[in-house]
Amino acid sequence: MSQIGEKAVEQKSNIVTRIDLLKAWWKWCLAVEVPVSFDRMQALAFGYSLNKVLRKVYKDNPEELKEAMKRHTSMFNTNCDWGSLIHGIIISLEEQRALGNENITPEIIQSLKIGLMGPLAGIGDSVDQGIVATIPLAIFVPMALNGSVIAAFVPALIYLAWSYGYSWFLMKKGYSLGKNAVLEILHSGKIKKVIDIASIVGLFMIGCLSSSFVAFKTAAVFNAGTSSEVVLQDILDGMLPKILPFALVMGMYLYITKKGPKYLRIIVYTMLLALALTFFGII
Amino acid sequence: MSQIGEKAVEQKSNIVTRIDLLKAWWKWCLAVEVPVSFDRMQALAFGYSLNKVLRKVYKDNPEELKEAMKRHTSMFNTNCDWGSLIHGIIISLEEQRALGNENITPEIIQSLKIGLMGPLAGIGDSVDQGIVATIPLAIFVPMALNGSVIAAFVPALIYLAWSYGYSWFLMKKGYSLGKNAVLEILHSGKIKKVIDIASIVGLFMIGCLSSSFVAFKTAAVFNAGTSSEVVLQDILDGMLPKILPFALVMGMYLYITKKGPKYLRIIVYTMLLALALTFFGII
Amino acid sequence: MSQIGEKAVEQKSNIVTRIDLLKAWWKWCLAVEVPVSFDRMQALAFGYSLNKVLRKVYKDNPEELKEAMKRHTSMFNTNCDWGSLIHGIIISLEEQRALGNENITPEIIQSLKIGLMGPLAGIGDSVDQGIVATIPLAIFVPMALNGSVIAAFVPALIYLAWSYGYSWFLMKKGYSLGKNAVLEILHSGKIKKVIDIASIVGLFMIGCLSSSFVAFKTAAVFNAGTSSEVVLQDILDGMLPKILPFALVMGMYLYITKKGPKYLRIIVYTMLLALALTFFGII
Amino acid sequence: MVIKAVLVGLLYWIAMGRANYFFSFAFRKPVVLGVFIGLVFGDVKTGLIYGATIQLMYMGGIEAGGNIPSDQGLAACIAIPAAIINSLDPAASVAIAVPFGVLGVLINNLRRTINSFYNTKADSFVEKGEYDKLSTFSFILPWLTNGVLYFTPVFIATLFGPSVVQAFIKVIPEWFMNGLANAGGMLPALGFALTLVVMGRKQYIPFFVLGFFFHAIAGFSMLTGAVIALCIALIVSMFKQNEEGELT
Amino acid sequence: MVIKAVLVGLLYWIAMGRANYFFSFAFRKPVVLGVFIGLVFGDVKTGLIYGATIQLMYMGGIEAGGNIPSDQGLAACIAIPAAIINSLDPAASVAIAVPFGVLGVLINNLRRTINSFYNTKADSFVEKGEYDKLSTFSFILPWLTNGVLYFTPVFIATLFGPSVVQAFIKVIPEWFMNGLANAGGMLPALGFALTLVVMGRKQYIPFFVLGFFFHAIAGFSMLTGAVIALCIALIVSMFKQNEEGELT
Amino acid sequence: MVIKAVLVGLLYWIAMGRANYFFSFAFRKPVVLGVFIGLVFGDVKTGLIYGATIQLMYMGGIEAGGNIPSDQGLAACIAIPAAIINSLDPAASVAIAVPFGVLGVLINNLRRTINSFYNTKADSFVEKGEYDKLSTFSFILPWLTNGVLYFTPVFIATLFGPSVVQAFIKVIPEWFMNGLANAGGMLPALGFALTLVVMGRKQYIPFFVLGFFFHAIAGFSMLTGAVIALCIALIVSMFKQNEEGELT
Ligand SMILES: OC[C@H]1O[C@H](O)[C@@H](O)[C@@H](O)[C@@H]1O
Ligand SMILES: OC[C@H]1O[C@H](O)[C@@H](O)[C@@H](O)[C@@H]1O
Ligand SMILES: OC[C@H]1O[C@H](O)[C@@H](O)[C@@H](O)[C@@H]1O
Repeated sequence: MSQIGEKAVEQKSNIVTRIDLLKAWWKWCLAVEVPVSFDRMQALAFGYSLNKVLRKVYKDNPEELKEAMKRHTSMFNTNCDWGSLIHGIIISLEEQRALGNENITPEIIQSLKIGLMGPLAGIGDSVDQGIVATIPLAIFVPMALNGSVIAAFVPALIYLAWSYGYSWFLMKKGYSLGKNAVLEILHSGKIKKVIDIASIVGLFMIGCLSSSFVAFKTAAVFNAGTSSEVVLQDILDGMLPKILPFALVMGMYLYITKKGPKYLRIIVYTMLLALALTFFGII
Repeated sequence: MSQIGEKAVEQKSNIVTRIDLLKAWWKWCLAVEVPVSFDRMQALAFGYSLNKVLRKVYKDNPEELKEAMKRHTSMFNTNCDWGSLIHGIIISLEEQRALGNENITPEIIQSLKIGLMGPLAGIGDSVDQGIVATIPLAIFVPMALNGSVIAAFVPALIYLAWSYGYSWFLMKKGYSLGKNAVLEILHSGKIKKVIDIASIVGLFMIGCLSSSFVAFKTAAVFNAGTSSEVVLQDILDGMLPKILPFALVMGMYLYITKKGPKYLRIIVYTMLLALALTFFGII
Repeated sequence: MSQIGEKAVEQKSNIVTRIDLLKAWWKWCLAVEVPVSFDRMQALAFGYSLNKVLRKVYKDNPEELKEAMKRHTSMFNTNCDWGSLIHGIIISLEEQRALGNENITPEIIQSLKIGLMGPLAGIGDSVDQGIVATIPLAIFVPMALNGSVIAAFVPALIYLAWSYGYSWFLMKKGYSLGKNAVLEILHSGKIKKVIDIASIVGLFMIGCLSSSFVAFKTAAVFNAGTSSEVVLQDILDGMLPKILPFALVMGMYLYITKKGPKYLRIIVYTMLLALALTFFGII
Repeated sequence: MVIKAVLVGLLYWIAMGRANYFFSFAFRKPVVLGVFIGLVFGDVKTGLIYGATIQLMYMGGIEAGGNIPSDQGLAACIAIPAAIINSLDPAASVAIAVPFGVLGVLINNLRRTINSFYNTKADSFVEKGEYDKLSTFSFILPWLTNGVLYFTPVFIATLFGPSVVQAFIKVIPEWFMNGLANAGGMLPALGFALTLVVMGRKQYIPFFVLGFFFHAIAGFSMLTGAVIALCIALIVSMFKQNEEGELT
Repeated sequence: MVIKAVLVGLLYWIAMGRANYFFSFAFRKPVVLGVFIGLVFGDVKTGLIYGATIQLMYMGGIEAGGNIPSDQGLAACIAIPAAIINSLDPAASVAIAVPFGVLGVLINNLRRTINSFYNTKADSFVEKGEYDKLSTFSFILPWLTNGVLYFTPVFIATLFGPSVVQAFIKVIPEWFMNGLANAGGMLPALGFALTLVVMGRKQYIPFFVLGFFFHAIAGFSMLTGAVIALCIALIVSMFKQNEEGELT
Repeated sequence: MVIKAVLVGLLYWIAMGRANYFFSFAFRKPVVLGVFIGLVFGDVKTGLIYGATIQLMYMGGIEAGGNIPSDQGLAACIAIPAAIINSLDPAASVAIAVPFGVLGVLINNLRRTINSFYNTKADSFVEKGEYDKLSTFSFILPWLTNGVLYFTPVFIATLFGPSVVQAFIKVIPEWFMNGLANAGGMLPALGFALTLVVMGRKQYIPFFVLGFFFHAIAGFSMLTGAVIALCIALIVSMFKQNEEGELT
């Protein structure tokens, strides 16, 4: 399979050079966490990484370019290191699309991007932060405590070597996978299946992520300190676990669906709400 | 959507007046828990509530009337307050059916009724009993302990205001939803889907309810009190959690399927079984 | 249903006599756990049990015989007692196949065998070892402690009576079920469904069994005994529960798929790996 | 005393007879009953204190599926009169209340057993088209019949004092009481089995079984169950186009 | 003493050699073995007491998937003779039994490793159509071969006393013993991997993975797993009409 | 001192400004910052010891979804200078570090709030096709803007000593600090809601809900969630041939 893929990469139909890929990768590494916001997370960093490549790829088609730019400044978040796989895939898909392969619809690109970002965040965070960044610390910090300056730097160096090496490897891998996947999937007519699978995985993961990362609990207690104390959060937990975070996500979802993408407004409202609820001791 | 619905309610094709609805609702509030039995739970109260309405609706069709009466004296149980939604929906469905809409089959009516009763019981019990009835108690009972007679009544008054108000609101809502749903669903041909969804939800919920509310554990211990004590319930739990309640429900189900609806007999047998097993220390 | 079945058994088209069945059953009881190995578990005992029957059934068709022998010396494991049901079913299916019923494909036979072995192991182990072998012990060992030789034998006798009786009963039951199932399923065209269900159950159960019976944990601790101790297994658990056993099973699966059935080699490699990892304190 | 006993008995019937459910649900709270029992005995204040004290034991507790965790109404209607008459310490009133709170669960089981009779009757009225009788047998008769169940114990207890009642209870063998309680735990199975029959979709029984064991393993709330059920149903229904030829 | 050692060795072979599984399963219980070992040593009563005492440690414990939690047979066959000879306190016999109960697990692992050889042989007999040899290699030969494994340690231990055996065991480095035990934990993976191969339905592997992780997360019993699996399979099969064009 | 304060402020900006994420991630570790702050204050060794001591508190802890459990960089950049200047006991440096580790979480929330502005700007540049400006607003500007956020507090704290900063913090009402922290907990909801919108497949929302509540009930890791999700997706996709006529 990987042989076929490499051949495909060599085809005449290439716009993206290895240097383009390298630059996109470097910009991703440079920017990834810098423009992170509550609403779209790493969206701008993703766009920053692809900015030049997209302009090259779609240079004859400003309309398509604009659409692609929109796609790649939309909400995105993943592990910075493992996520490079997505960049590689997306760049090759956009390239194929620019070359006229109309089977590669925006929907495919979007659903793959979102379907992959969750799982790669999950595995990447565990491995990078849970293992690569942690175990060397456990080994070398005690030596640093004994005064070794070198030991103070070793965990950092291990982490750097791993992250840069692996993310660049994945970027290339993703690019060639994208080529292969495109050819293979198109031939087998399984595109819809792939979109479906990616969408389902993506949505399920957004569910897991929401449950895990949205923190919203009430602190309200009625008749506090007595034997007949009633803790509101306990009642809510008895109804539906994490009902408040769920309501929050769904509420925002419905708000956006109905009132359009007024993110700043939502952020401000949420902050005011949080301050008010905190002031009154409700959360 | 609710606008369309209200228009639909205004159509010439109405038999049920607001007064009819009000009476049905009041009878439901009056009777709901009174004729509750182990076998059919609130079935008779449901029938009592709809008795007059059904007679009015099917006044030209005694056969249909009898069928409807059978349907609505069959097993039913839900939260008294939130469950009014079901009454509203069912009344409007029966009305449409009486008016000649043959797409509204008894199966739809039955599956909606059963599909909704579980979830509404779940949410209703949590909110009504867990919140509306509990939190005011937590606040006012301490005052009552200090001698305030008024405080003794406040929780009751809050609960009453909420329950009467909300259940009447839901009754009306259900009725107009029924109208809308009927029109909409018929037009989109999604009836089968709705039945399917309602049936699946209903059956799944019956599973949850059975697991939660059927209590049946063995107390048998072999070689009790020694270090080689064997607790039978532990062995059963190790096989299949709640295996006894499950066997009981399935046993009754198969008995009814095979021997017909001999509920009184099942009740008597079960009581004798319970007494005998208790006598011999098995449960 | 069982009446139809018994008639079917009486048909002219019988090769397997009750004596054949009895012999097959006895050989199963005799051999079942003797040739058990890590790779194919009770496979040879299954083949031993069916050896004679298959030779009789396929006596005119050496090619089919060889195929059947291969099938029934492939991986198998179940509860020795309850598993007899499978033997009964398989013998009757092979008989039908030998009699020319080509609808009974090897796939059906294989998927039923594997689909049934897991659940029967689960229920059989719980009942036989959890109840039949345990409760009498709990009752009689205390008497044995007081010096009663008879009490020492009673649990064994109860277990023997149960096991021999029940497994022979299930063997016959399985044989007649096989006959019925065949006729019924063929007529209703539900063969694919049955295979599907059996395969899904089988695979799901293999998953449960793998999670339950494969033990593989790392003991590696970095910076042990200090406050910044890092337990590798905890990190792995935080990533994916039982990730090592899962990787082991999947690794072996892929190895076999790619390099063919080199079981002895896998066993040796695994043992060396286990010894090495243990030596270095990793597991 | 007879009048007082009658009045307290009626209070309990109002509280637990359940005609007008919302009202009876609100009325049966010990803190409310305390005021009225106090009124009967001419000392609202004392009744209130006893009631509120007993109430503290029954703050949470959800009655679901027709099962009551304990009968606060009976607890109050037995303990408060006894406490007023004997000028007991509030804590002592709680001690009396508890066992009757449990006993009330048995009365509720008895009630639900007796009510089955009305169901059977109802079926024959439907069959014969006697819908007025159906109505009568659906509310007023069960309400009156069950009234006996609710009125009697409290009337007797108030008249003779709870000690006599307790003595009587002691005569009944413990296994019998426990057996009835166990029967009460088992009988709800009937309602669920019946629903399965009523649903009539054999091929959907796996959803029932899944619901049962998911709940048995993970023990979530009913609302959680409903949300999961809805998700599963929506997902499944996406793939459900061609209905014919199903496994039945 | 040699005869006694031979006899006890044979008893252990009968108990754990597993020919006639049901019988050997019943026979290997320490309380039963105690009587027979007692017989060998001319003191049934004492053997019984030791056996019953050791039995108390092994009341539950399910052997599933070919794994044994501990080897009660070896525990009994080493500890009871030692106890009878030295007139030990029953509690002391338990102390001897425990480590041999663990050691027996290793012997079982060894047995299952050796048996793989017979599987490989069997394949070639099937290939050549030598079905009689297949039979021989399926039961009698493994039984005899494994007999050596079971007879030897008990024979030696009874002859020289368990202290010699224990001394021998001490010579073997601990990591080696643990390594073998760990290998025993890992090797069952092979059987399951093999089943996946045998099933041959790649597109159904997700069910395997689901089963694995559901169990890993919730830790239910095998029977519970089977019930859930059946429900899922029935639900899935409802929607499985058109097989062609599947993801493979 | 001003120069030192500037240098430490810059160190913190490098550490948490996040340009070149991998580098900043490695650099922000207290044990590393300790060496550099030590350099600034002319005592590498002491800085190292303080840094390593503070590091011990932050060994694990995963930053996921843009949330940081605590800001080790701020903790180090405030506590180490203070400790060096006052020759504190290492344990005392930890005591200073902790509250600033928490405060840093708020700065991160503030940063993510401010960054929303750049998103809005970006949209308009895309609309107008000004892709160079898009680039500028995607990295350099946010980096500089946020630099203010990171530089300022550390600069001030080093200049005036942490006690002044702590005094200032005390002026801000506690509910306000908590409110901001709570907002930080709630705001990630926006990112997820937005993804739901972006996905645009209403009929697949049940998978989101299932994922949410499975996780809420069983609390597994993200990787576990991904494995389960993939299995479900593969199973579901097996039955998904005819797309038309779906429930939307
Ligand atoms: O659980 C639903 C419903 O069941 C019964 O009817 C009663 O216990 C009610 O209080 C409850 O609301
Ligand atoms: O688990 C099924 C089965 O596995 C092995 O064959 C043995 O451990 C048996 O005792 C057990 O019944
Ligand atoms: O969780 C994925 C990803 O989310 C954010 O972008 C940051 O917290 C990263 O550290 C993390 O890897």
